[in-house]
Amino acid sequence: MSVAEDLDRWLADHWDPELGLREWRAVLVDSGWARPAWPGEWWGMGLPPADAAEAQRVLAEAEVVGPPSTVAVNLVAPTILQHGSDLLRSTFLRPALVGDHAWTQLFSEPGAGSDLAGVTTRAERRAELPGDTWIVNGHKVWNSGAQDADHGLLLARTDWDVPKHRGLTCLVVDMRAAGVHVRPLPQMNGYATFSEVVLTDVRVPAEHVLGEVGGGWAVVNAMLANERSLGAGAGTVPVPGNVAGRCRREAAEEAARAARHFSWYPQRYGRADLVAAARSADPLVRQQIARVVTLARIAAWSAGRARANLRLGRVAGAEGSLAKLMTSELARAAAVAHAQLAGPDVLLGDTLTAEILLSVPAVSIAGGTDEIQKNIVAERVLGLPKDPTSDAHVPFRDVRRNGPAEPSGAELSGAELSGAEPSGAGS
Amino acid sequence: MSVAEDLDRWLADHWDPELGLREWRAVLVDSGWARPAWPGEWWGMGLPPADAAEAQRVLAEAEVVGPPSTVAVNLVAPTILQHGSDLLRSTFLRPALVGDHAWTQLFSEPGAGSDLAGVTTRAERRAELPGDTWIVNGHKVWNSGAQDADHGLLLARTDWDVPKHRGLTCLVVDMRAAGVHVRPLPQMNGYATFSEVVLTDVRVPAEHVLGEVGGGWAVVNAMLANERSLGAGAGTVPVPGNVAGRCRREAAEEAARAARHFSWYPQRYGRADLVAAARSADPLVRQQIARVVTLARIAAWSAGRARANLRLGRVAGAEGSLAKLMTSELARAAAVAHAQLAGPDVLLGDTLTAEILLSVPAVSIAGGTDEIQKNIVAERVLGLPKDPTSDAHVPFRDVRRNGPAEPSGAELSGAELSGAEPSGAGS
Amino acid sequence: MTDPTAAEPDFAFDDEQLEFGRVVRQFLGRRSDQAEVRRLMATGTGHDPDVWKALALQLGVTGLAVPETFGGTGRGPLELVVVFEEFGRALACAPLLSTVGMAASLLTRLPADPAALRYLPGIVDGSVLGTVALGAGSEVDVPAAQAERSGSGWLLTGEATFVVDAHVADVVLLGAATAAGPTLFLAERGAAGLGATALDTLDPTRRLGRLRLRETPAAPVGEAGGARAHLAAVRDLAAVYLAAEQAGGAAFMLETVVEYAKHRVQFGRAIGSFQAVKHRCAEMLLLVESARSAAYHAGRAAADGSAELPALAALAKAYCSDAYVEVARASIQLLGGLGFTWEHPAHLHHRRALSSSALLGDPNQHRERLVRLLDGSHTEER
Amino acid sequence: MTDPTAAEPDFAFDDEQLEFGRVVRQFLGRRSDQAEVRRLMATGTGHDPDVWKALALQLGVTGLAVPETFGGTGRGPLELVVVFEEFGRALACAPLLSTVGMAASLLTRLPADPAALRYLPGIVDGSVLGTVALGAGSEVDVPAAQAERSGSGWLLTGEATFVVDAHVADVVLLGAATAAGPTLFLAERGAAGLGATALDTLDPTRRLGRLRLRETPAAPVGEAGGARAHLAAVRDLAAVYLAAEQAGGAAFMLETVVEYAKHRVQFGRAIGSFQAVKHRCAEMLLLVESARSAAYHAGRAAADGSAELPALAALAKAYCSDAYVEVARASIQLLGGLGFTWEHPAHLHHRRALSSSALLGDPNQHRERLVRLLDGSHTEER
Repeated sequence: MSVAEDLDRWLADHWDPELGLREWRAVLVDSGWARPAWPGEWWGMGLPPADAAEAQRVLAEAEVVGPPSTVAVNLVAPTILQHGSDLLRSTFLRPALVGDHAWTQLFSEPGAGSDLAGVTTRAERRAELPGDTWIVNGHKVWNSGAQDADHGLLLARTDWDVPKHRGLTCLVVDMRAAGVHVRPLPQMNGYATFSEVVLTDVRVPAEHVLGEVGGGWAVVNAMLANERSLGAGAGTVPVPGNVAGRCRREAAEEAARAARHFSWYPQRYGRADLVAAARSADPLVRQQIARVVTLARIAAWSAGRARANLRLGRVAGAEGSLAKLMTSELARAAAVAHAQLAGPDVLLGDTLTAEILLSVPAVSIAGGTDEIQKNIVAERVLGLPKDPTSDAHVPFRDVRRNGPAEPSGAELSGAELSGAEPSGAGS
Repeated sequence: MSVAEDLDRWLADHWDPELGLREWRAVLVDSGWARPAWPGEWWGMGLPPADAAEAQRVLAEAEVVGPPSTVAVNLVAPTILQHGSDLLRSTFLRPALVGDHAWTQLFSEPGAGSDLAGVTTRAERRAELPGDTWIVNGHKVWNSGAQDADHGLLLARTDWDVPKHRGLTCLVVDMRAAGVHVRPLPQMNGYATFSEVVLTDVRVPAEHVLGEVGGGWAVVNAMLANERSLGAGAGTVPVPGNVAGRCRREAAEEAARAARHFSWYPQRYGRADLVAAARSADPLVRQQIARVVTLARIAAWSAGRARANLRLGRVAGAEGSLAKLMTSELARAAAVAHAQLAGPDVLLGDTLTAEILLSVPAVSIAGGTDEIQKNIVAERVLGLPKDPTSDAHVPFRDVRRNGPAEPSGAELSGAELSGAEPSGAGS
Repeated sequence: MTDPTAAEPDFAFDDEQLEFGRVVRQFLGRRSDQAEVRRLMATGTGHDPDVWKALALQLGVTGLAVPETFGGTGRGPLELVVVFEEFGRALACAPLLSTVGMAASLLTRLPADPAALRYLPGIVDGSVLGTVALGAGSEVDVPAAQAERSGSGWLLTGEATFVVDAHVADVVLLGAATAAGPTLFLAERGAAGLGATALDTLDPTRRLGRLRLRETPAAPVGEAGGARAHLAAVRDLAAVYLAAEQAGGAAFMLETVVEYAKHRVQFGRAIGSFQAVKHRCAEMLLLVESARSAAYHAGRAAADGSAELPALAALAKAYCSDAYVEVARASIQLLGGLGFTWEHPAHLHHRRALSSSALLGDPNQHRERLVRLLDGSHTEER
Repeated sequence: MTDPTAAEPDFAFDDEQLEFGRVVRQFLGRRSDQAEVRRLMATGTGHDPDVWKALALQLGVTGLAVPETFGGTGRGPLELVVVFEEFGRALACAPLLSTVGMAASLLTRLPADPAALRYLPGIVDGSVLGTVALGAGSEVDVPAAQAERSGSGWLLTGEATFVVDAHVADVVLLGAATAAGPTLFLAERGAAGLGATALDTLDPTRRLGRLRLRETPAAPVGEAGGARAHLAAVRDLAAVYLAAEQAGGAAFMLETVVEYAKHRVQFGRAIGSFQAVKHRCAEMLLLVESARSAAYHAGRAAADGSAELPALAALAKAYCSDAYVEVARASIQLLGGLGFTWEHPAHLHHRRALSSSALLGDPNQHRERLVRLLDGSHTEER
């Protein structure tokens, strides 16, 4: 019997759009159909990827509500599954999938943006404390959803005597613990999607280390890879908009709550769709419309070419970085077009044009600046030599870095500004 | 009696436009009026700068023929006066001013362009040879006027065991000596203004060292400073175009001969004058015309602002480098305008537009690339830190460099591409 | 203007002008620091009347280009260029552009008109704020209203938008259609049927408003049918002042970023030692110094009463607009996440840059004007 | 074309197409290396007839988009995109654009016309060269001549310029005015009154000529009054092929510069380790890969007979023109003095880039066409 037939039969027996959201998700998750590619012992069914994709398709077609599209589900859960101890898996996977736990990333710091491996949040092990405990002190920024989060995935320095990438450890922090202070960090466009988080003598039990002590960089890279692969189209069952049933309605409400801080996300890409639909009699503006349409089409084609080549088993270069550079260029060009199309109305503050103009600068900073992407492209695709100076091979203690005396908020950089976004909020 | 009255009287006694050019120049040079600011013992009169400028003005107004505007007169002679031994001064100053000797710079090499202090032409002292002799071996490029030159001012490495700037020496090379091989180096625009010069076991007498052994970098910098100050308006008496008299006619012919390889020089700046005079009904082309006019006006204003501030005794930054960057930007914008103005005729090869398009690329390379200028501006004006890697403090022998095995002409870079130009050829 | 390579006299500010700039900078540093800008931009009026009074009485900023007859010092547009550059650096919230750059400029052109004597002294002593309805484009907006005779006076009906500081102006100057052609009129705050609403603007440090006139009593100013030439002249002056303000804002952002790049460490090095940062800063300096050259020389043309003023005003406004926008954009990029916060001043300059670029005509419009003036084919309004 | 974010099927060349590209590259490496390009560009005909024969007979390049009926393989435009990209890399001197990109494309559109049967087999076997007088702009040049009846035939009088390979074409196709409207005609080399002069061109690796017709006997081709649609279709195809050629030239320059930057040492380091060089190369790669995407997808539209072809041809020609010019310019800059020599291939690509950008319409014209096609307000010629 095929996977689709299996699932159809199971849905016929269990799926009821009138169930409560939490109730239904518990049924789905416990059945294994929420993550059929995961191992059977961890809320999965151990299906091969093709079968899992087929199941995904069946669920999508039937508009069955799945796990929420959150940092917890999309980023944290796969990382815990891959790197976590059985204790962490049994503690955190199910609540994430069901939607009971919200998570935030605690990676970037005021002094460590582009240079994420340079974080200086300090975690010290105190085996003498009850239950073998880590004490954490530091300052994190660009944490999306930190206000509402139950748990945070923290990148901290645990060894200062080894090179920077080797002294890092990932810890799971209880965001309600004593010493965790969350402060919203409003952006230039008036939204406060992100927070900064100050950690003062926060206690973390030793069993909440994710991965190896000193192996935090590998965990973070795995997580960022999950984030990138999401961009390539993976994801959860979409939440339908206007369909019937209590379960779907509650899921839509949940998604809307999660998206309220992210409504500007499409605008940061420049809204090329609006430019392409715009008309102008001004030949200069028409040129700009043409440029935007050109870049938008090419961006889509290049992404498609990368996907097609990947499917044909051809070695990938740094398509992600090239695509990101193209996204930046497109967003900038689109912002110019919007300003030109608006004419004097660009002077107004409460317009979609204004939101676009004030959001586009994020796209060439967040998730790795354009400058970092160019380094990656030049070194990994073109094979140009790395910068001969590097702090990657000396003990971190000896690396020059930003002083701890710097004022709060005055030394931020945006490696993590992108964070995770609810599906549908980005484009 | 004022300088002007003195000179007027002298001119009344000696100046005759019907004299032969060489004959007149000998009279002028020997009188001291050709270089009145130079010391009395070296064909000058030891006048203060203001008086010398006044004399210059008088000569210019009377359209009196002066020394030629050549590499020899504008660049080499002041350097020899400043750094040369009395032997070099007595041997070379007068023939340069009179116009008997032509000179070329032998600085850049295939492997040392932007990094001029990295030259590897080798000069070895052989005190045992007759007359205490240096033996020179190496390969120079971007030598303007080398075919016609009598002498070359050579930058060579004489000590490989000290840091790069300290092992260099300037030598005066007889371009007719055995082992000097000059080959024209045609450029992309079809002209062959420059040559490459291969030196094989060329003998240079020890007394032809200019400046100190190991002090070549200072000499070259003094010379390049002379080159830059020329750009600020110093120079010799202009050669009149259509005036009467054998002397002036011969001077004009001499200048025309010297200029024949340089007729493309104005084109490399983009000929903004032609763009400003052009008309177009196409709004896109009109925008480009406006951009060119804007950049041209601003370039002139900024240069004037720098001069005015200098006169007011205000500290100068790197105005020369900023001006050079502006010149590049203007030239590029003008080239775009010319191509747009030409329409399909840009496809033709024998047009002024074509010469502009094929000459403009020189302006952002020659005399220090745009990239080098940006380093200078950022470090000297803005005070940004230097690149932490530097080869300036280790023995040159240990510095990684381009191999000597590289083929002729295949490893050039253009620090010296500008060279000196006859006055009036540039703009 | 036909030969851009023709020699022009070298120009730089003299020591007195530079010193005046320093005085203004110090004043603004004391009275209009970043915290104060943040405070004022959230208030209703958008400026501090006490600071304005001090600027008028202590520094004489309001009377710099007003003849002594009317209480000013008659120094002229170049000194105002110095002031606007400083105001641009500080993002100072004050009715400088409207009252001094526009209203005083216009009234000063009409020394024989009773309005000059009536209002200029008040503008100079800081007690009167004014504005001119120029419209948002590069071509002046005339007529903005219809004028009809009513007894011995006139009643105006119409609407004008994007009027700088309309919400606080005591006197409003605008062009209105009459039988003799577009004529200048002056309406006082509080006149019947005159409404001024502040717009929600992209740039919270400069207020723009919409004027509505419904049979509003207004006094004719200057010759009948003469509005166009006066408004065009004020548009040129205001464009020059805006250009200077833009140059100042760009210079401030560059300095901020350079300071940051010297001290911000990533990968064990000051980020300013990376060529990507270094070269971008060098490019920004070229933009800043070029913007200054453009604004200063346009100011010189204004001070000299040069026939080139319209062309140079267009040139300067186009160049300085692009330069400020580019410098603001590049600054945010180099500041990274910090530049994207509400807390950092970068976004206020970004907002100002985008807005100033559109105000009084965008760069494309001004470049087109410049070429038309070069052509001689442009029927200028004067 | 209205929603640029709409999903399209992913596309990449299949293994067979890539392998064919490698075969062409190897062939050109053997038969058209840089020394050979230098030699040919100085000859009168500007190409090597033996190489052309080999391209036709060994590689089948001439018949790729010609149906089997006429001796071709009927593979289609996408395979030609592959070939043009390789020709662009090598700057191969050959009548590919004129004979295959234009003349064969045009005759293939008219399979029922006697001209197709008469000339296509010769084009395919390399014995006949052809061209189409399209004009130099983005809008096709019709009519290029006046046609008059003479007995049972026609005589053409007129002039067409910037005709690719006019000096060697055995057959020339052009539009001429008739009572029925602009109609396609074909004139043979050597016909009475037909003169073709080669122009002195910026790009010595591609020949352009001026055609003069003085009562030249010519045969009508296709339906009377049908010239415009056919010529516009050929213009679109030729623009796509040019775009592919531009992408290839840009890719070659980038590879050359990257190789140089890896090995050229200044200041004790490979210059490719300096961010200024590194980032510029990354920007060039983005241009090259984007140009490829544009050319490939325009080629796919041509292969599919998509209604989007005119828009995508305009898009690709505009983007690839700018990309190639920018890459050539940046390459010369990064090569320094070496890039300014006659000896280095950079300047030949610079010349080709500047010329190809203007040929068949410059980027501004194509962007305007693209927007008109988006608008639906453009009366396309078909």
